[in-house]
Amino acid sequence: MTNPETALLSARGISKQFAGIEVLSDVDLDLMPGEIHALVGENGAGKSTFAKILAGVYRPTRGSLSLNDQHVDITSPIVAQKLGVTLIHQEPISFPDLSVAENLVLGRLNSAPLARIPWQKITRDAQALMALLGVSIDVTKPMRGLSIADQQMVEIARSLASNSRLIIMDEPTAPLTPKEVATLFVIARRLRDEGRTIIFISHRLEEVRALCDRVTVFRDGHKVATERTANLSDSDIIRLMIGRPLKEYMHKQGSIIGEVALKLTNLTLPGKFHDISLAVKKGEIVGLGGLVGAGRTDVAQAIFGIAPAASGAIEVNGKLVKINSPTDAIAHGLAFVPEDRAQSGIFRTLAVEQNITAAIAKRIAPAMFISRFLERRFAQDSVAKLRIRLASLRQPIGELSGGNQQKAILARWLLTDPSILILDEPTRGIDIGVKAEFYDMIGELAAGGRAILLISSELPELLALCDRVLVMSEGRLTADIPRREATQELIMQAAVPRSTHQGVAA
Amino acid sequence: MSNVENPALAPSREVAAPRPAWRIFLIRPETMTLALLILGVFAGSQLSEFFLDINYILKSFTLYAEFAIVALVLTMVIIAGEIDLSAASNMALSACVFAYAQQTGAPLPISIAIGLSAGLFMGLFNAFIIIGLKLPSIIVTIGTLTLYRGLAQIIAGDKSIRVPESFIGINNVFIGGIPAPVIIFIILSIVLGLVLGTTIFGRQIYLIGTNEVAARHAGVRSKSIKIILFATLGLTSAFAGLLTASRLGSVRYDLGLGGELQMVLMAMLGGTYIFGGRGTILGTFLAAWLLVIVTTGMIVANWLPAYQLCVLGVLLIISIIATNFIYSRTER
Amino acid sequence: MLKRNLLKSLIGVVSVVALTTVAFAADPVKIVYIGKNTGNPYFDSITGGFKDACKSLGCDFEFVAPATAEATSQIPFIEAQVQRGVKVIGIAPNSPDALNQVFDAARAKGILVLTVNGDITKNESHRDATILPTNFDIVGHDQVEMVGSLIGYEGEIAILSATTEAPDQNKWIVGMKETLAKDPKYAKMKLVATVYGDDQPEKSTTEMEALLSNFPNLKGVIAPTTVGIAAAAQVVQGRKIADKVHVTGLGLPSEMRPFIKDGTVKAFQLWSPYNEGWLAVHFAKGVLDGKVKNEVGGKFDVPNLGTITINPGNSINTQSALTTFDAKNIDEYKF
Amino acid sequence: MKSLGTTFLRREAGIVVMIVLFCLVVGAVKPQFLTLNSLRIIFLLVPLIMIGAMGQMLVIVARHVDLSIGSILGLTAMASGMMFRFHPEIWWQLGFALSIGSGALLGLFNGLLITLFRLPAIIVTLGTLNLYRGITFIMSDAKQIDRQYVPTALKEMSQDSPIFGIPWIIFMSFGIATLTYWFSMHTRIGREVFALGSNPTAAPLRGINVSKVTLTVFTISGALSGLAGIMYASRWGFVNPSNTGNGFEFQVIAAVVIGGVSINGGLGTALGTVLGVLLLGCVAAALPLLGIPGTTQNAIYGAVILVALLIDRLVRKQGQRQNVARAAA
Repeated sequence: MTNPETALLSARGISKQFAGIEVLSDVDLDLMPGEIHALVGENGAGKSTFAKILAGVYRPTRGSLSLNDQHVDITSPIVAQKLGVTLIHQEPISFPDLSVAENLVLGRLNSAPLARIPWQKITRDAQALMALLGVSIDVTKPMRGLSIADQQMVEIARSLASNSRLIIMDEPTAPLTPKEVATLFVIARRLRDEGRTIIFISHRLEEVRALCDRVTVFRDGHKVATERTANLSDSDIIRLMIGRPLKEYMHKQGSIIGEVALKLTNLTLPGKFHDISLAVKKGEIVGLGGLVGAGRTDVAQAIFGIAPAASGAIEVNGKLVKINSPTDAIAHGLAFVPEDRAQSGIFRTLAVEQNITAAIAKRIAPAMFISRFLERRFAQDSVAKLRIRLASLRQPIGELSGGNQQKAILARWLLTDPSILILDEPTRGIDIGVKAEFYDMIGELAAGGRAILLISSELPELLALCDRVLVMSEGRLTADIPRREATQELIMQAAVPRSTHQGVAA
Repeated sequence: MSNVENPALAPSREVAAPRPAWRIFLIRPETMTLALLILGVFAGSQLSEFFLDINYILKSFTLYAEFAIVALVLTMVIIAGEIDLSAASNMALSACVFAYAQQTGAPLPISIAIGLSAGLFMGLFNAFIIIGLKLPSIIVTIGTLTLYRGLAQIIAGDKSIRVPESFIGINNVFIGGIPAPVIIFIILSIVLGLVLGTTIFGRQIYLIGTNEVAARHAGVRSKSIKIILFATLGLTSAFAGLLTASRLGSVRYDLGLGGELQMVLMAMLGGTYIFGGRGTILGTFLAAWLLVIVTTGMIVANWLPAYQLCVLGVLLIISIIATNFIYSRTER
Repeated sequence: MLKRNLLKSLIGVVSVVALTTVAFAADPVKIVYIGKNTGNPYFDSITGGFKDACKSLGCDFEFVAPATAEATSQIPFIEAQVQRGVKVIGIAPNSPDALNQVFDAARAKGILVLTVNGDITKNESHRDATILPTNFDIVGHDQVEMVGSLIGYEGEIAILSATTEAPDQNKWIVGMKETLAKDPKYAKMKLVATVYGDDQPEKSTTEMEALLSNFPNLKGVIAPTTVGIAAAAQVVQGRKIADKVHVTGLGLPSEMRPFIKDGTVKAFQLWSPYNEGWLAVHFAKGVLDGKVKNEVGGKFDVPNLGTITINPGNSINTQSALTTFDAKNIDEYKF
Repeated sequence: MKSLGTTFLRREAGIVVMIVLFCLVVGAVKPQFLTLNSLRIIFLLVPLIMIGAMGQMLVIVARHVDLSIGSILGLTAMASGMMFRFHPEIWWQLGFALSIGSGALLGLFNGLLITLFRLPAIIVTLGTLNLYRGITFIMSDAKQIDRQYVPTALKEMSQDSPIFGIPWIIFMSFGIATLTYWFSMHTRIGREVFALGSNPTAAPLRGINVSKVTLTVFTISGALSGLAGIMYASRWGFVNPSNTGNGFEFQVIAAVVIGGVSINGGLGTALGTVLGVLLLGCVAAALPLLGIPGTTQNAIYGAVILVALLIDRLVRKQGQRQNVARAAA
């Protein structure tokens, strides 16, 4: 199939652990010169981690890399750059105040610190690169004014300028228009023909099919297959991606589904999501599936008042409400467990009990003064109920494991006794054992009459828990699948962007 | 970058034994402050035989009590993740406005009200620029520091404005042998200590300073709280300005000049974390005494003021290095 | 509160130690002089006088000063000196009124408070006496006479003063204006402007430049402040117009020497700061020993200075007229 | 300039317009403001601030701030002054080496505290502001260095030169501005300063040695403050432990911020800073001419800093809006 002695880069047994959780296990992969190689897989399957290891952003816990049969240690992005490996990030990083031309060369200038920089030449080269890419970007203008697509192009130009042998593109087409995508493909093919290797990470299977020579499928941190693209059909790839057997998470008991608790009508925030209309009933768990960046989190944040929608209506228990801040949302009985725990969830250095009681100011301090007794009792009850493992309630929450931190956040919101609960990727970065506990809890909460909106990228999770699964793609709802009919294939097909509904995220 | 693989997850330590209580107690910035305070008292007594006299120390404290009072509120502002360097200028401008008002014939209570409102207004002005326009507080308050002082200079010119006799001498009022400004400082310490340590308002200040995004998610009205803090700081600064006016019997534009350093120093020395989220009123309370002890000790030993400048500068740097170090050690 | 208890108990322990180790000898009289701020060359000379006098009379002397000259910066130093048990505080006050209360407290403890080289105008009751270099009532006249002699008693003149509210300077400026208005000798001299350089070299320089721009026919400038006269002289030197514009005023020989030498400034005036210190100590020692009565009209002898009279307002002057410095005598003065 | 677009120049043009308008208005009231002599006054007012501003510009571009420059100026001026006084036999030109060298060391010390302990620059330099001032007092025994000790040749530099009689220090300040322009636009490390300030998290990913760049800007700021120190001795002919350099930082920061240097880092030009300095110089020279008391100067500086901040904020917002507009198109 492949010719091992000609491999540009060989990975052997690459594994990566974060906080004791293995997110990548024993990946072997050979990348050939002059090929475009697709990495596909669900969110969290490990493809981005793998790419970052190649680019020196992360260091593998185990395993080795060799470049042209020479063992290499890619310890930092700078080393990677020197070895000719460039990672183009999903969201381009740049120096917004500097000109495009400078962004192309900065960090690669090998001249003496005080030697004159040959701007004329650099500008000319940059212009030539842009001409090569077929984009009309004024290289003397600062990056700040550029669209995401143009910034992406600059990133690609940068990798060309550094004469990289291996260019890793992490979902490069997500923000691009079809025309820009076409340009990108032309360029990618030309680079391949020059003998460079390109790793192409994408969720868009038709793009993978159109562009890539080979495809490697990741699932749950493992490489499950590497095949010529031509040998696989779309449904083959999807099957490989989600191929794990459906585990017995079927915790959702038939709870009594009641009145509509949360109803959205034509909720729109330009650039993020459009015309979102949905309803969640009491006792119902509604799943919201889709790919990262599809706008699911933005909808959740709009409902909760963190970044309110520009237009559209929100009804809670049949009443039209105005939610401009989380405080309003909480007052209406909403709760929101955010996706990014470290950034928007925990108070890292504060005690667990303070974290748990953060949202129930009035209940722990009935007369303005915090009652230590009440605080401790609420925290203790929650710890017992959710089986949070800790050494002491006074421990900083940063000392707990991810799963227990997440339980504490959930506990915080349960204490507010919400009627509507929005969970955004509640089981991300959590051990498999704790996950099961979470599923039980979510089921119980619904059984208790709460309306639950569950955002998840894990298909089995959605299938196991939800009464209905809504799917978003590029800012719009693309499917509403009842529990009986829901399959992973169906969800995935609705989630994968089609060129037919382009133009929303761009 | 994709957030799928979050490297910031903490290692699982929940099974580890909790730290012994004595370590939690000992490895705290406040303990360091207390130790320095004891050391300072000892060093002072060695430097000069005139130093160890409770009345003298209390009297000396009145000279710094105004800054110390403001430093208490400043501590809360810093814990909330902001800073205000304009407080000392605010003191001067409020005092000048007050003195100007009573000079133009306004009755004393009205003048006091005008002076206090001026301070409150300045605090709100800071809050408006910092929170309303989302500009960094540190550079904004460097601007207002210059502006407020400059306005005071315009109002008062280079002359000192007398304040009425009935208003003079708060520092000569003794309650139980303790000068009134010291009493005010102690009472305010207790009140603010309670507010910060036991009320939901105080708790929310810590939440904001630790993680403002998470605090907003948890329904904390972070903007309102910060505005309240800046306004309180403004009002307190004005109050401190009036105290100074009462102590001096006259007001000049250079009242409290350079006080911002002393205030920041008190907060930092007390273990308030410059990046917010940590610190206590007790720490600042102890640090205020420490600063007075150190300065007074040097002055009464007839040390050149040069050495005081050096010691203050070095203390500031050491205190942030030490607090950063202690906090990084105890975070996990 | 806990802190206070702790402090008390500590004091108990430490003071026992202190008392047993420190043996008190028969105390010489302690005299302190508190300057406006450190690094001010003017006070080096005054301090010299204090030092020498204390040496000859067997007193202890200390000079202290805050780092900056703002109104309140001297207060901790005064308090500290009271605590140290000094008998005499000499001070160049930074504020005419902000120090009243501390002065009262010090005097209540029997400390003799003397303002030296500057008084607390309108608050004289808060100090015991003031030592001034000369009778400030005549400074205005002398300065006008000086500039008149330089410009031939004819033409436009201007004043470059310190701050708008500097009490001494303002007193002198009033004197200058009165002299110009009343004395026919100066009738052809016209005062065109009074500007303030805030005793900062930069500010004084821009003000001087502005004077020259605004009044092209300016013939003379009086700068009755040491910073101002030096700045003004430097502007004239830089523009090379010493033959057209005559700068004079009050300056320190040490600062003005180069300008005298190169002819930028023909002459200027001052008094002897040294004698202020010298006189202050002799007066204070005399009062403490009961030999001198601190009352108006009282007289006492001071070595090198002769008989000194206490003027109204308990004001004591070291000399009757200003000393004029010029190319001939400048090298005789070492301050 | 090729590497930078016209967007950067708009800000500078704005300051030029402000300077011209200001001069015309003042000139209308006081015609003598529009003379060659005024020009000389203004240009003699600004050299120290200009040199300090060049260093501060780099520091602020790198998203830091250096409050200790006034104290560094005082200390380095005192160091040279003491050399002149106690070792008059030493070649006086060495004063430049002494001041610049000691300034660089003090700046380096700031930088080391900031990078080694990861401390905020504003607090560190607030501390060293006091520390350096204290050291100045101690080493000088609180004694001023009088005019007679400062070499005449050094003082002459502020008065004259063979070139149209334009004083040397004016040439020097513009020379430093040109060098800073060169450094910031045409050298690798200069551009890395801008990159660091523009996106501190991206800088290490892009192969920029953050510590090295930080140390460099603080050392430059210190060295330039040292140069300003010896020039203080030249310009004013004396060195005072208390006054020399006091408040220098506020004038410099005001000038830099007016000059369009963004306090959020990454943005700023030497030309803009020069213009900011000149605008301040015009204001400072015009106030006494107009008879406006010097007491208003502080308030004007403060207001100007705030206004400059607001403009900066507006410029940024507009940049973002353009970005969004393009992305939506």
